[in-house]
Amino acid sequence: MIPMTHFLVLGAVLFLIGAMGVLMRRNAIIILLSIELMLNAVNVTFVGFSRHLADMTGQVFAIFVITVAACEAAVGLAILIALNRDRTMVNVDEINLLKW
Amino acid sequence: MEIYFFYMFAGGMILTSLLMITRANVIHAALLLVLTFFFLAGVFVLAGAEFLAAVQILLYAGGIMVLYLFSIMLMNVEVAVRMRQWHRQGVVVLVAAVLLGLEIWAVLGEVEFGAPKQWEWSLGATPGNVEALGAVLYTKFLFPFEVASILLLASMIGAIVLAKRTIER
Amino acid sequence: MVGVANTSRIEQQSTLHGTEELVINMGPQHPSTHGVLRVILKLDGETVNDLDCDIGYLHRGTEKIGENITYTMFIPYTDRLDYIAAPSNNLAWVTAVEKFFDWEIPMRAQYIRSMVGELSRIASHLLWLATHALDIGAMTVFLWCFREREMVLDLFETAFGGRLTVNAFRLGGLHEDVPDKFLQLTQEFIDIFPSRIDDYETLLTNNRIWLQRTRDVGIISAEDAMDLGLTGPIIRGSGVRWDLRRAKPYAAYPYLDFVVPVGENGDIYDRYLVRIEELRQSTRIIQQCLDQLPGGPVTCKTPRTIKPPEGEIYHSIENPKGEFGFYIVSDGTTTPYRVRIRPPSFINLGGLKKLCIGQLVADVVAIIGSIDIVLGECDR
Amino acid sequence: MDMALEVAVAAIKIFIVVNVVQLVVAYMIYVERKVIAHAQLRLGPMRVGWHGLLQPIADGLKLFFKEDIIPDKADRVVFVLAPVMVLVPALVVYAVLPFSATFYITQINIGLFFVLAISSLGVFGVVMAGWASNSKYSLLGALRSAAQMLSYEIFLGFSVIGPLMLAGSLNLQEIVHAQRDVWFVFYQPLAFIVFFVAALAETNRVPFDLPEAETELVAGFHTEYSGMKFAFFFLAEYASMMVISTIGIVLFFGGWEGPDFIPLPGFVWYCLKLGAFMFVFIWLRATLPRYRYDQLMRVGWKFMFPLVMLNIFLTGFLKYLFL
Repeated sequence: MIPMTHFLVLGAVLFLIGAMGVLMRRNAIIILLSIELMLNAVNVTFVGFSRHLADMTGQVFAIFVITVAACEAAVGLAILIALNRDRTMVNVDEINLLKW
Repeated sequence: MEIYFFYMFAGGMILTSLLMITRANVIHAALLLVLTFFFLAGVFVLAGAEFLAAVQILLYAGGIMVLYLFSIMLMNVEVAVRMRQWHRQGVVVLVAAVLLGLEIWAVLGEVEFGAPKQWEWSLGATPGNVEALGAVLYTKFLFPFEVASILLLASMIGAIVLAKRTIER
Repeated sequence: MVGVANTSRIEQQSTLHGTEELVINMGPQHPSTHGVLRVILKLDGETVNDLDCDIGYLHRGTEKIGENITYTMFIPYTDRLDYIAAPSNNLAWVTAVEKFFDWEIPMRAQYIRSMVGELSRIASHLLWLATHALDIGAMTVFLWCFREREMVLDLFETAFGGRLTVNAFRLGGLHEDVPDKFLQLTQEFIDIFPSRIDDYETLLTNNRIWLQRTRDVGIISAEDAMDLGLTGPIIRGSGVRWDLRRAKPYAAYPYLDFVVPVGENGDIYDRYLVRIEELRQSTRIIQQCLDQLPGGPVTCKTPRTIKPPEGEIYHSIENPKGEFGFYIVSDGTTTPYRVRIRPPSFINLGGLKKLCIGQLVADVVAIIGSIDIVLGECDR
Repeated sequence: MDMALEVAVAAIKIFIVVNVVQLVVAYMIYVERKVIAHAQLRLGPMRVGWHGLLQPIADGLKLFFKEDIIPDKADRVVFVLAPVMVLVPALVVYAVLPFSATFYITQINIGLFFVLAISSLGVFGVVMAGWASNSKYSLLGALRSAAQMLSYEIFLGFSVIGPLMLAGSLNLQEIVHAQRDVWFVFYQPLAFIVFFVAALAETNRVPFDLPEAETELVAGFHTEYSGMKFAFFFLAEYASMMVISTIGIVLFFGGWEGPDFIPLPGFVWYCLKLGAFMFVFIWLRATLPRYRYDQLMRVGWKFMFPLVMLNIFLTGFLKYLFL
């Protein structure tokens, strides 16, 4: 049996790594990937609690998180492609105008 | 036995995700993230969520990440590799991350979770993860489920509109 | 000042807008460029934005060679132009040179020329069908067509000794009469050939995927086709009833009854149907030749050295791929002063750009196939 | 001690299955060459062994000793990993496939889902190969392939839902047991059509073989591969053909069970059905031309998708009424 704390620590570490990725990288795609990682870190916690409390709700929430992640990926990538088409740039700090 | 597998998967996840956020080449980063998701699926199996593990691989690894790779290939990767990779706020972020990590560590040390509960199967004689999940998802969480599907629809339309070259009026 | 900034911004946007074009070199080593054609494609995703043909990889200076050898010696060189249908090229050359003189070519020779010309049309169209179907992915048709093409090549071998580069005709007629076995085998061949055409059609003509791949793809209108000087099955596919066998009859064609098939839309499918129908018509023509074949000599009295009078001449015939012509300038000596070849492949290839722009990569392959080019005559 | 024994038995089973699969795959290539050859009025391999029976082994040896070329501008790590990423998922799936009532490596309660999940990973290898080769043809092939496999995975996934609703289980063994009386293909003809077409597209077979269309893309994503790496792609393609055929047999044709009046062992029935499936695959290759990219997508989204949705709806409705 894996202790509950293990899941939580794993989730926290992954979340921190993801957050570091988001805050430190300039490349927009890597930022999106890091966001995916953060969402999954949350899933680890959800599933850990689901196991610990013997309740399906955690897994259901994990499924919703995956749904949200799919939406986020689709829209985020669409924005990136549109940006890349208009301006050949992938770095977030260059995308600093509200309007082109 | 289980715990060693958990350490293996957890270690793999942390290693690959650290590598992921440090790569200059986006394709490598995406592939490393796929690897992270594999390990994550392993963790899910260990936690008794095998359906979720399969969903993780099917949707995340097989779907979303391919979408990422697909989009990255449409862009010019080589240009991005030669650019400066990091923001100048890196040190601040590192310090903040370490502090936050310590805080979580401290909090977790305080909490007592107690003994884990056992599953109580309401469905039939064959306890199965899929049946239980389905039963909860389509009864108790039916409304959120429908909302999620609308969210998916909206994002699909949004993605198409955003990425379309010209919009016929 | 503001206005200037705005305009420059708009200009900038219009140049930057759109993803980068992908430039692809299709060929000279590519399975579906039918030889050593190099097509430089500029793609936007899978759509063709622009296209350039780079030819000349098979340039052998045939025209220059023609200026240095006698009229008779040039016949084997014509074999190497459209090597898929060598006898047709021979026919074009000999009829062109004969135009300088007022020789009376014996009727038997004329009929055999027509017959062999039609056989070479069948050989050419079979190879076209085989490779065209293979380009679109139907690989069985490929080998079925080669079975019959093999029979045609066997016929050439029986009559003239050569299979691919046949060197079939001579100035003034034939080298010698064809053996009876040739006539007999030809009869056997055209007895079974129509059913074989039906076989190919079973696999393709009504196949949904084939229809989707070929219908409304690579359309060219009759006007455009005429402007570009396209000839052969392409212009007939666009609905122009232009066939030199009818328009300017040569050999025995004035005495033969055949239909010139035309298409309606000018798409790949129409060109396919036209060529399939031409296979049937060729069978009909060969049957008529066999039935009407007169006896007598196969060559007329020709001088020992062939010295055409000073002057120039253009003569073209309907090759399987289109109008194949020779422009010969004679200075009264035994060698031509200038030989110029009008190869149908070269001219038809000029229409490729018009046909391909806006289509997908997969269509380019199908369109190149439907033009039916042979680089031997294109590059000369 | 028990656990060690279990692990040992499992290891032996895995060893047998993996090796047998490789051999069978090699001979499937032989059978394909023979069948197509006869459809095209030729003989196929005839030289190595009786009627060319040793040809696959000769081919394998040849590929093994071929020079292994990595293009100069290729991304070496990804380039080397790509064939592995194609082959491994194709073989991992065999872990849950039931070959007969008793012969299987393991059975898990999400069996079918596991198969779908793992086989969806094959697309990674393809995309990686296409990108890492640093060749335009390869990249085009990979992009096509990714789009095609992603889209048709959806139809494949939806088409298995009908039979699943009837069987009420994701366990492949139980799905087979549920068809003891009537094969699901009779209840689910629509689902079977969609499944079959999607299976063709998933395995890149004619008429959906455009990712590797040799006349357009000079073999697509594996243009730059040679030697054993190329063989990996080949093995993976045929291995996943076998996987998808097995899934088709399990879902629609009663798995290893045959009619009662012909007493044959389950494994023989399985092999017979697999052979029939493979023959249809090869037969189609000998007959049909290739779709175009946009047509492929149109067929998928405008024809198959509504069809499969209708099927799910009908199945649910009828099941509610009659069962």
